[in-house]
Amino acid sequence: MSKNIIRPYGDTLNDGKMQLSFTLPVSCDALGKEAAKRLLLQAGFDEAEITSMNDLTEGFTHFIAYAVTSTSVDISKIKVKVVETPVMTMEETDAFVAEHLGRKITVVGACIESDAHTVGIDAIMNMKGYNHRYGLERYHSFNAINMGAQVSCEDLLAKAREVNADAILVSQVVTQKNIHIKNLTRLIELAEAEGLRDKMLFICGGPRISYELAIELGYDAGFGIGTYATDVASYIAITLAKRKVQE
Amino acid sequence: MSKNIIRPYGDTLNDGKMQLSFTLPVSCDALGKEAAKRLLLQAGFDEAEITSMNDLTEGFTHFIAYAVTSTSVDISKIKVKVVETPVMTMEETDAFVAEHLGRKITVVGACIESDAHTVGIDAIMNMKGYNHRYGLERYHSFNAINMGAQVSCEDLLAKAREVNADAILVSQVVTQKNIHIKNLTRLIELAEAEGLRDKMLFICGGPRISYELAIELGYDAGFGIGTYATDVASYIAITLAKRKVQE
Amino acid sequence: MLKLDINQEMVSRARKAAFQITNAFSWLFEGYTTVATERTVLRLMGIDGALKDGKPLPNVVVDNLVENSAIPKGAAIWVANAMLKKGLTAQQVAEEVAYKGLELTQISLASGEEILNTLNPLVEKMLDHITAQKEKREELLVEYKQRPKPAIYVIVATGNIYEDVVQARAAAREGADAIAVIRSTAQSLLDYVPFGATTVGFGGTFATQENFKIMRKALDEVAQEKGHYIYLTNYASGLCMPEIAAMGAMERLDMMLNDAMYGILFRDINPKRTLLDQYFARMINAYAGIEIQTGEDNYLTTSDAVEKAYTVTASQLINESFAVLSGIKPEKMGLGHAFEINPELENSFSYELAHALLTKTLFPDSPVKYMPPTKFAGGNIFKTYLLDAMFNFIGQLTEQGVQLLGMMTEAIHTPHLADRYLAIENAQYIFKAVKDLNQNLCLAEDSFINRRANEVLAQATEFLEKVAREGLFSAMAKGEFAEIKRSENGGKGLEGVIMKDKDYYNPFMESMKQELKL
Amino acid sequence: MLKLDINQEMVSRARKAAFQITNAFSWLFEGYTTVATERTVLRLMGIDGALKDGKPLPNVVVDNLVENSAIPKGAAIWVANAMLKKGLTAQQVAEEVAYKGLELTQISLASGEEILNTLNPLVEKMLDHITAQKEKREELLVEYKQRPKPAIYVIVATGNIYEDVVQARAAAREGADAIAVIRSTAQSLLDYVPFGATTVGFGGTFATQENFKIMRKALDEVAQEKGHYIYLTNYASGLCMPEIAAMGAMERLDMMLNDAMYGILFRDINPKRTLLDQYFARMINAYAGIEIQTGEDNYLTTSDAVEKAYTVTASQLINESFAVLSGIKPEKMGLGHAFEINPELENSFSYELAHALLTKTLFPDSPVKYMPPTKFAGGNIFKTYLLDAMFNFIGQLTEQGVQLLGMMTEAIHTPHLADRYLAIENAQYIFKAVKDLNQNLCLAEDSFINRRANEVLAQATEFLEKVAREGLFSAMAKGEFAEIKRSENGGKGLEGVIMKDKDYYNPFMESMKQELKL
Ligand code: B12
Ligand code: B12
Ligand SMILES: Cc1ncc(COP(=O)(O)O)c(C=O)c1O
Ligand SMILES: Cc1ncc(COP(=O)(O)O)c(C=O)c1O
Repeated sequence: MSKNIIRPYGDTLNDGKMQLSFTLPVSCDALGKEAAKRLLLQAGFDEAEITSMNDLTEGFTHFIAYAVTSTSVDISKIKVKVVETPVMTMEETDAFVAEHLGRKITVVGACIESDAHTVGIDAIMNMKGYNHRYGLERYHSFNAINMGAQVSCEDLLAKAREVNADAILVSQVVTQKNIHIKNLTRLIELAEAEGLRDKMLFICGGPRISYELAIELGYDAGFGIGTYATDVASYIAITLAKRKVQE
Repeated sequence: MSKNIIRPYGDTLNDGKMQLSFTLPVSCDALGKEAAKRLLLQAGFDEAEITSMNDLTEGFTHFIAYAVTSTSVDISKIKVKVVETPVMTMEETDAFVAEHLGRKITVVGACIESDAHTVGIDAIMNMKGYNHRYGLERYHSFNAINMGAQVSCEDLLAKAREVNADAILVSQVVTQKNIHIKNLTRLIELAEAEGLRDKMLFICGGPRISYELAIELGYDAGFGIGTYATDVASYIAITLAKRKVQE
Repeated sequence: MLKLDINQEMVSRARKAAFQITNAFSWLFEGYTTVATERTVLRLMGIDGALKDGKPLPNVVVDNLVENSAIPKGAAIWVANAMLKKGLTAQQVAEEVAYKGLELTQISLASGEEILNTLNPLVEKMLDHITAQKEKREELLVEYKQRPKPAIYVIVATGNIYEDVVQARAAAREGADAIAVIRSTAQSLLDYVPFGATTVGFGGTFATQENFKIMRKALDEVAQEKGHYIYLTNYASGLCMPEIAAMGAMERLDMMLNDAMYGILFRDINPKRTLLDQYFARMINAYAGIEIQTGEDNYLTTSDAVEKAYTVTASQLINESFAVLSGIKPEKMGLGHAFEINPELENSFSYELAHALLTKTLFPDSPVKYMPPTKFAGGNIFKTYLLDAMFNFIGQLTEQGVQLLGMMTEAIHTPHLADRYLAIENAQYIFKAVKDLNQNLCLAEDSFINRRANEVLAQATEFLEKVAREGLFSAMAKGEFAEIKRSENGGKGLEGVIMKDKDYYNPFMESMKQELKL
Repeated sequence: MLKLDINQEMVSRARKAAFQITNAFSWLFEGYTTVATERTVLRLMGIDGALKDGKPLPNVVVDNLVENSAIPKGAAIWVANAMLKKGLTAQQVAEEVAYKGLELTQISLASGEEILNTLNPLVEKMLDHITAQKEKREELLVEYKQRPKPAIYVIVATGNIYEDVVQARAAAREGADAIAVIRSTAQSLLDYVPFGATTVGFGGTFATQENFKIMRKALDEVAQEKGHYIYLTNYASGLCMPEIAAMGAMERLDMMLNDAMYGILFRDINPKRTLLDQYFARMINAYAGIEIQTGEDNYLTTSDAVEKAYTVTASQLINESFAVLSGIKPEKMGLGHAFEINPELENSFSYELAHALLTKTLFPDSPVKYMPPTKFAGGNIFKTYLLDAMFNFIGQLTEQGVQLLGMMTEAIHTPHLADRYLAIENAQYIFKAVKDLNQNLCLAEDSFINRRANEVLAQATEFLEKVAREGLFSAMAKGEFAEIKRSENGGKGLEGVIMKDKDYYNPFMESMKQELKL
């Protein structure tokens, strides 16, 4: 097997071992166990071994299993979409903006629609920041407006238009039933309808957001778990500078 | 979907949610994460979400994921092979044997070849038993000979022949690299070669043994986790009684 | 026994300051009512149901009265008047308003005595019903086996009441003592309570009276089979605090999330509105024998649990003091506390033990509601499972009242069926393993734990005294609580705060006050 | 500080009984040697390598001497004699025996002095090498950062030394302080040590000198990068105890599983053979500065950990006493103890705490090796992960010397790479969380924990006194240890026990005794 084609590793290269757990609406007995095993075999696993089953009552049983997958991945074929701009410190970004844009960048941020999880967007925007990295409010080169929680798409866009924003920062934390996808899509559609889409950068973030997903949804960039203001600020500054050059 | 066709249940019927974890020989970064996700998609999962990745160093990364399987199982089609004889108490077994066989049953037990895990076979055979269920040594109707650990197949068969055993009880606990399969197969092949196979019941047990596996390997029965002497004693007594009638 | 040696003088000072803070609001409680309070009165009078578009009849009636500037007298008078004059039931009156354009203020007002005579039997009937529910609970609690300490409390949150039922029953069978049905995202901010059984919620299931009823019935069945009472919890919180409290009282909920300040700080609800609503909501809870549970955990999900530990203590004391004003007894005050210390901190366990002991020491009779790690729960379910184990350890070691079990998938999704099972297994193992450990131990002399507890108490006392000097509203306006600024006349729901007329009348509040000796 | 109040008189009685038991064996140690001991001497003289069929040259030579009834003089004399007379190195002598049919006993014996003169430089060279290895370890331990308490100890067991290396290095980088390479199933019962790098083992990897070397090098590299010494462990246990000890000494292993009675009880090795082999093996370990680790955990994997807790204490005291006879210092005695209490037991944590404190109290200077839950580890990896967390908690709380981390997959397979990572994460979190908790606590007066520890001690004392009266061998024959009967002349390897001639000579044992002041 080529070095690029990889499989899971339990304790021997390419042994394909994986751990699984799941619940089935079956009885906690030999039949249930067999059903769990069959499910794994049907899903393409070999050597499926149910190591534990627990009766969840009400007709459900929880299974823990180890099994061998025959699937492999060719990593040489993977091109991940990631933010490609380098990450600068706050001071570097401030200097960069002064040099390349010569003005302050205005960003409007919010946690939209029903979502009230502001800790994430605050981590990016508030003075205090997150894990000892300051937020955008402390940047000399940024004029950061944080609208807070449960802001409707309409209000966010109105504010962005009002202050002539360079970028919109949207946070979405609740993802149950893909509500984040719905909300983020709605924002972009409204922005397009209002002719705002190309006037500013649209950036989203949250624990289940990836750059790739953001691009798919029509955003310019997306940021996930563990993002700091430095990541976002650098991205915005460099991207705006590039666009300025292109214009 | 028919009621018999079941899928995993996260928090909604048939939502197909499963938890997985596995290690890949990849870096702990966006590329590694994408490789992990692709592996799951390739294995037929949808909505694969990597919730955690940890650097195991030396070029490996551990992933924890949730994903949706589209596989389902038709439980109406499952027929599990299980021991079909009813389970009797020690007293019932003793009475049953007295009535139907009119003699003591002789069994020889051992943990074979390199395996030294005697706790399991002792649980079945020793006077004291397991979890407050007495072992075969305490049965009036059994003459139980426990040869202990690391007994070679040859020695076990020789002893069984010597005492004219009704049944052989083999325990196999170590399963790494399927050594249990090898050992159990070797025993059966030797028994066949020696013409002993049909002279007695061959029964195996251990935490990774199932009735089904035992049958596959050519045994009369197999017992897994949580077996008590009552299970084995009832099985042996009833099966021998049936055979006696047939003769 | 692990026993803190706490500065008793400091305790007195802190309680005194909290008392000062809460007792400064008699002008508010005496002079004002809210639309939610009035809707509650209507519900208690028997008005229920909703328009096709979902607007509940209590809202229809109250809105009508608001439009006609008639609400300062209280909704009860107008509806009773219409009942009297038109020979209708309260429900029929509401329906006439809703569907037939009946204008309550167009009907000339009967005498006070006549109105009282109409109201009294209604009030009596409802209070009897609530009392009967309370007594039923008390009977079952005697009949069934004792609630353990801590009680195992888990949430269900599928959005669909019928899925919730399956999951709640499973949890109860697995060993849960209490089930909380988490509300749908942002229900706090709805100025009405949705109607009927619901199957679509986000991150939770709507709190509706019908949903309460369905769940109560499902749990009573399991309780009977197991001979073990299953507590049911929901949220009397947000813009409909007293309405939900009333619904809970009618449907025999046993506990209610009900915090005096949560709505203000964490939901940006107007401060006056919130204080008024909690005042009546808590009275209803007190009357119905419902255990309230406060939301101090929220301080720690946004701020650092070590740095801001004192805000929890301060809030507990304020919550206690407000609860007393509404007639709640200490044994029904489930004050909140949470295990949110950064696991990267050295000696995180000792810090947490200090905080948990402090809460127990300050409120020895309160069934403290102890909340699990959430902030530092990450996508590594194994690690989170460990944090939950340490949380369970401290819960048992300090004998908290209610252990809201952590879920290993806290950072991922609302709990799956199996997550709850594993959480219960975790708690049951740890509780059993360290069952009587406390009796084996004592605190070493001059221990860090004791010093830390006294330090937090001192910080809380100082903070409370400052707030007492400034006044609660001005302290909030300055952002002294939870680093969030809330102004007296800002926030949602201010328009629902109404200055009472001199002849304002709320028959339920009057009766309850009497009963509760307030 | 958690401090037991232990009956000191009982402690003295127990130690005295253990001393009596072990001191009864001077007849054995003075009068007998074993084939393994003689092979060890040959290895120390520099003989290595194996025949094509795998039979090691030390075995070839010793077997030859056995056949010729020449072994009672000790193998050293014969080989030295051949070297002298034929002008060969020790290795060349062995090769001639192996391949050219050289019969050592056919060569006439030189004078004692001549033989000594031949042996002395060889002995000196090897002892210098071992001392150099010891000094190298000591230097690195000074240079690198301090070993924590408990040290994190994990096993690798793939069967393939090269996979083991990857996994051991990963573990070391993740935070392990010590790596044990578990031996292949049943290596204990091989009466020879396999040769060379091996890639096929079951449930573990063969202990060979080459494997030791490969792993030592791999770990030294990581250690240097991290500035953190990584201890390497293997098993000087079974039928080749002293040989493996010698190999460990040569290759700078740092710890050795090495129990005085394990082989007898749990491997059915002849009692005399085992005691003789452990005597020399431990002397080598003592000389090389290797920390021994005993196997008391084995008592609890077969018997109940509460009922038979005293057998652990009794075995620890016997192991201690035998270790003293071989010159091992308390700080190198890693006596064993294990967390094997049934998790279904109420207050399992308090029981375990009592037992762990007892071990620490009895052996305050010993780097106690604390073993994880294995028996009650089931296929539910989440539950097992919790047991491991409680085990880690007690390990830190009682400051055990070495924490052999539990694996959540204990009941399923030998550890996967990720299992080890998660185990280390578990330990690191718990260790940090309860780091100084012990300083905060004390035991309550007349606590269950204190009573329990004294109870176990009393049972152990009684048991030891009984064994002292009967003699160890007769107690074993009656099944008084681990409920297993072992007779003095039963078990494997009896044929390898040899009565010494008057002119028997073991140059290494002599030098070591002198150095160790025995
Ligand atoms: C704190 C918290 C709360 C607090 C929120 C307080 C506040 N002011 O934000 C309170 C208690 C109010 C709360 C309430 C609820 N919560 Co909540 N909550 C959490 C919790 C514990 C932590 C979230 C958090 O603060 N993380 C820390 C921050 C720093 O991380 P972050 O948000 O990921 O942000 C980082 C990145 O994602 C990124 N980022 C985020 N946004 C943006 C935006 C941009 C532009 C950029 C560039 C980057 C970026 O940068 C940040 C810094 O690195 C999580 C569980 C968990 N451990 O994750 C549940 C969780 C998010 N909540 C959940 C739910 C369901 C709710 C409720 C709906 C429950 C209910 N029914 O009542 C309510 C309602 C809230 C609402 N209307 O939205 C669920 C969501 C489930 C799902 N996947 O859909 C979770 C996962 C818990 C669970 N398992 O059930 N919650
Ligand atoms: C105790 C134990 C030991 C003890 C054994 C003591 C003894 N006298 O038996 C000691 C310490 C000696 C030991 C040593 C080793 N062990 Co071990 N050991 C275990 C442990 C912790 C428990 C096993 C046990 O006793 N279970 C309790 C009994 C009652 O359960 P049971 O065996 O399943 O038996 C029940 C049923 O299966 C059934 N049954 C069993 N046999 C039979 C037979 C019949 C006829 C019937 C009807 C029923 C039946 O009935 C029983 C009662 O219900 C397991 C881990 C675990 N938690 O499972 C590891 C484990 C089995 N050991 C393991 C290994 C690798 C070893 C070693 C090889 C390690 C080494 N390299 O040194 C050695 C060598 C032993 C050898 N040569 O075989 C691995 C096996 C991995 C694998 N799947 O291949 C395990 C899983 C640990 C691990 N994760 O690495 N071990
Ligand atoms: C007191 C209180 N009320 C309500 C809630 C629930 O949130 P929401 O306001 O979205 O219903 C919480 C959650 O922590 C709470 O603590
Ligand atoms: C002292 C000792 N030696 C050796 C072993 C390993 O087993 P084996 O004898 O199969 O090598 C153990 C395992 O627990 C042990 O405790």
